[in-house]
Amino acid sequence: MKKQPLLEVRDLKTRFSTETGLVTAVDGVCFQIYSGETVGLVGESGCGKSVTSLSILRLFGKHSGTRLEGKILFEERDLLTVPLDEIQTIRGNKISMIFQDPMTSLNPVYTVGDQIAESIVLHQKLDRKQALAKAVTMLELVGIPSPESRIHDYPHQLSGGMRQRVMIAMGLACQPKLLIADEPTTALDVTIQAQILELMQKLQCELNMGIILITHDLGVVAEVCDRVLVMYLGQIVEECPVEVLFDNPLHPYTCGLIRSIPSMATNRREELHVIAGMVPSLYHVPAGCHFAPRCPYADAQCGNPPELVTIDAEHKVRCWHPGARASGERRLA
Amino acid sequence: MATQAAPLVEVEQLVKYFPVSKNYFDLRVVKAVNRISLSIREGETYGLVGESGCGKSTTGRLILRLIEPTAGEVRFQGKNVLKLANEELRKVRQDMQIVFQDPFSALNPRIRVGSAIKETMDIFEIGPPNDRKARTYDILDKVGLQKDHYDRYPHEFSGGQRQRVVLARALAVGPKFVVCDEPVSALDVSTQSQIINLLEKLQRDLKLTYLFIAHNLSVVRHISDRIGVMYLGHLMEEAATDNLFARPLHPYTQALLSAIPHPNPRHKRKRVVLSGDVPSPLNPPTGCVFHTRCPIAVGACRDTVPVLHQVAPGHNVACHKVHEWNI
Amino acid sequence: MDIAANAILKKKTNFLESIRRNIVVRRFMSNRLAVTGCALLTIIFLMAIFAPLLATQPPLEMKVTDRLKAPSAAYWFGTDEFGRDVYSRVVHGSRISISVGLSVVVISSVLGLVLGLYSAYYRHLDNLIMRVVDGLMAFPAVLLAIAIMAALGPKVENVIISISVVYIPTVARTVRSAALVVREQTYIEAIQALGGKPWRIIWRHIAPNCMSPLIVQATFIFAYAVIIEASLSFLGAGTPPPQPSWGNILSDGRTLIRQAWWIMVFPGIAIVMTVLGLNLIGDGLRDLLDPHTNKAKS
Amino acid sequence: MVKYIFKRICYLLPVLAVVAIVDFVIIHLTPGDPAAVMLGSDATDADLAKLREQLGLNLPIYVQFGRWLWGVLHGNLGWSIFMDMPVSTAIWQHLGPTVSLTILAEVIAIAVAIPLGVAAAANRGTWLDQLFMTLALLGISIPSFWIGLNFILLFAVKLGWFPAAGYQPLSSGLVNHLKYLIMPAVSLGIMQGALIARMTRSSLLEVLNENYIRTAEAKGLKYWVIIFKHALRNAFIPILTVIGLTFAVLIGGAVVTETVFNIPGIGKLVVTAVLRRDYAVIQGAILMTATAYVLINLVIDLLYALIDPRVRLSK
Repeated sequence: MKKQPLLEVRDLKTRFSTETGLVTAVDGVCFQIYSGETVGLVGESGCGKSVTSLSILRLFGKHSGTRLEGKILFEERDLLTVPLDEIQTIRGNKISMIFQDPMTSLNPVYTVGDQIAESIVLHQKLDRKQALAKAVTMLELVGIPSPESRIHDYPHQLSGGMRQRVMIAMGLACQPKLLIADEPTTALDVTIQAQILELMQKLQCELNMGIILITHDLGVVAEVCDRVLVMYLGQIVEECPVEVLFDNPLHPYTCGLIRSIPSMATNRREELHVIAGMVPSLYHVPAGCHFAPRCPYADAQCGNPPELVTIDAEHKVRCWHPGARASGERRLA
Repeated sequence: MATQAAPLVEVEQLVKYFPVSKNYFDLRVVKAVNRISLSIREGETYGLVGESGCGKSTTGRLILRLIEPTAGEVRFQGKNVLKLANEELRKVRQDMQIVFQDPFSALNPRIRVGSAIKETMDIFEIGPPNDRKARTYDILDKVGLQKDHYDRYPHEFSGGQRQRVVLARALAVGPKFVVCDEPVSALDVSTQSQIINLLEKLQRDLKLTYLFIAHNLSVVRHISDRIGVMYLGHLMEEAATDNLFARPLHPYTQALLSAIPHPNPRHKRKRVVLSGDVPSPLNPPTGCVFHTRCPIAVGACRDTVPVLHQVAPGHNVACHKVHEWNI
Repeated sequence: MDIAANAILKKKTNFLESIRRNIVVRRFMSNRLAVTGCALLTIIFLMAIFAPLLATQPPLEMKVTDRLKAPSAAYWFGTDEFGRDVYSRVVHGSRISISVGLSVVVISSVLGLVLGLYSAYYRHLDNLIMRVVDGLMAFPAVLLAIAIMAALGPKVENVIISISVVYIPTVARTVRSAALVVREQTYIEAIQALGGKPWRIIWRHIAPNCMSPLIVQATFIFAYAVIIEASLSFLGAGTPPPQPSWGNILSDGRTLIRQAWWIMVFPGIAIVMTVLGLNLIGDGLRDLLDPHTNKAKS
Repeated sequence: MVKYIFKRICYLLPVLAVVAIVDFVIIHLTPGDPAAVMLGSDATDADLAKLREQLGLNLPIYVQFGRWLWGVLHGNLGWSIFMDMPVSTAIWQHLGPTVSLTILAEVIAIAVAIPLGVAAAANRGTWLDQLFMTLALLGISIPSFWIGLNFILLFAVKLGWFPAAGYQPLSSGLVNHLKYLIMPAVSLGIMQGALIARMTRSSLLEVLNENYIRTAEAKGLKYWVIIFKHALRNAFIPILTVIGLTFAVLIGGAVVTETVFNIPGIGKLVVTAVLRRDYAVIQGAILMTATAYVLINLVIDLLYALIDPRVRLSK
């Protein structure tokens, strides 16, 4: 299905200037997103998944010392080089973003209706009354009961689940082509999370939009995503369809990650698998393969940095010994 | 499974109402915990799960008497903790410890890690003062930290290491019963498995009994022997872990288990998605508090509060419809 | 009592320890403004300590022949209407300002700390102490100080007392808000769970973590105290003349503003140098010690 | 909402009680016999006895407090011996100049400080930010009375634009009134403005770090729309608080400025009363200013409800 990708990221590098010099949070990330597809961006905290998503829309604030390199192609334009006012026409209109903590992501002093109508007025040039009417339909679309009255509510009057629905309504108000969701359900309870995930899947089919879902919960990935990118210390270490990820993970870090999570499938009697050591800080990133110091199969070759190699049609891995298995290690059921 | 030892901790009809506001005229209360009864045998890990606001953390703190309950009894080794006076209370306090969720705010940033652990020994005068430092080294080693960590400050540790220090501080006084209040929720996946394995090792080595409070069901399933499911201050269902996951009887438990994202894409199964939000504990629904969201609610559910009764060996449920629907 | 003593000692070593460690001191030194603040303040402190050596003439000696002389080689800052050397009086005046400032900082910090901590820890005390604090803060500093001076009579000690009374509530309020944040931390609940006694919780766990906002506040209070002392003396209700204080030199300068501008200008410059130095250090300390304040360079 | 107002007023009563007690206690701290101090050493015993009787000084302290408080509640602040008039009328006569001085100074301060603080925060880290904040730092480091003296030296003595001192009431024409008030108001407003500017910058910077600002940016809003529409309204709550709290600094500054510029306001009244040991006037004036401060802060608390729906809709 070699159709035109919705978004293509080529060799994205994001660096922050801190007191002790330049820190590379995202180190050469490449991937494509196709419309109608949900791609999971998975990794532990500090691996750069959120920074990658923020780099797409250049949401680093006016005075932060961040430097972006590489290319992000969207509708034949490179988002990293287009002038600021042009990217502002894309933000919330063609690409929109929702965030993790519903409690603090809505402005407490404006009603929910105003905040949704704001982007409609901005991007679709409707007047305030028409925009509010459209906001009501959006609230209905995301499943909020009695939307006509909810329009006039303030964020502090709504529960966490409701606020996340408002965030989604705000994001989809202008029918964007791509939705970036940064850990949308992490702060929610498991039953509310199920509702929100189901809602996102329903809306994706209706609007045929691409979704980048950033999460650290592999269960959520299995439920919702079609393809998965596993990130470690600023680099993509494995990319594959979601079934392949759980059937035949190749990168040692991905295997370790999957087997160290207690889940319905793991046996309660056994000890959980543990990835040795700790995630190193961004100030002293190991040379060569970033995972080498913690990898049980590391050898001399891992001293020089591996490339993201394509194993088969849709499976890429950044490792000199992909699929390495210690003898007797069984694969996940 | 733990042998039939006498229950170490017994909780009878525990109730806790919090006043909504400080002034006296406002009598509205938040019904945080409503007549919870449970018992934990020695060496057992009792998992307490439920969504946020269901009162599981409050229950944990009530058992340790960190907050005074409105009514009910907590018996530790047969003695009612709520009636104990200072000296006896101090002894019981030494046997019951707590481990908290957020490793970043569980340690005083201005005090060295070693002296924080030694401080617990100072408070309970464990052993002669001069060899408390040696004991601290021993405890540090038990939780997987080195000697030279003694003089470091908390900001020099990662989340996982800090949680080990918090554990060391709780174990420094040789407790029998430890309440773990969401000990791994704030940790990353890789450090999470390290701490869970450590908790299980310490339980075996030091014969500890855990009350493990968490909202992540997969973690609770892995570590607990028995699990209690709470909703809006009520204990809905209680059973051995395997029975609960094999045959959940209460509709809320079924919805809760079906909502857990299963890390295997081929594992598609019927999803019970609850509608609406958790009602506010300020004015909970009458009768069974779950009836407003329960797919099988009937008239009786609205009128009378279901009592937690035994439906199968070691399997209690608080639901009117259970007996004729599931068995 | 020895436990509390070594707890305080411990707190001291913790505190000195953090100063000694280089990253903290290095970061403070990298802040150019803070360093200039320190420079200004050391000049004033040296002036206060070595006043007799630095002054060219005894401050109170009147030379009627040299009345109202403009600044010259002999009289660097000129002379006032009684022929007294303004430069020497300004130098000696620094003693008053520094001593008043320091004592006000010490008194208001210690009492404010105790009031703030105990009102944050004991809820029932909180209402009582906070109402008294609100009541005291309702009085403008200068007015309250004047009233106390009028009652107690014009002595430097009374100036210190009246300015301290004005700033105890401010410190109490700062410490209370910091202590309330610390009190909600889990490590406080942990110590309570261990059955730690209140004094241990307050002095070993809450107080050390309230030091940063207190130190920053104390620096600003030192600056305000210098201004208020000068205002009081200027109004004639502060340090009694003929003892030289920047305030009463300024007050002499006011009446002779047309003939002798220098009497009014130089003590003013001394006040600004001191207060500016203290404010610079206060800002530097705030950026250093309060983690969540956002620095200029994000 | 009404409950919020009622609650704020209930907080007020104990504070006013403390104000009254502190005000009463200060005056009665005088060591020795207040009557002798007031009448001076050459007064005869008979005069002393009559004065003590008149002021009721020989009654137990709480009875004196009770009678004084009762009088205050009826607007009778006592009798001033030196001015031979009721204290309340003395205060009333001196109220005009202080009110117009403080209002003009506060207006100047806010008009300068808010834009300065917002511009500094919006251009955080640039030279503009450093420039404005150095100015604000100077502003809080220079005492207002010294600025006043320099203004007199420069504008009155050297340039002669403005009168060196004195006061013309509003009734004598606005231009004339302002001519006398410009220098004192600006010198008083500078320190006040500097305090407010620093607070505006830090509270705006804190708001700009909130998540909902990043959401607004992700919606594609322009930078200045985010600053003025989303950020400033949230930052206004702490700014209002500072304006309320620094009102005490303003009144304090007014006292000194009035002495510098010879403006017959409350400040001047208190200073002369202090030098003459006229306790009744000191007591009355200070009570009046403190009460004004408390009422102003009540008004500011009520303003919160306009800005913050969480306060307005609190049950």
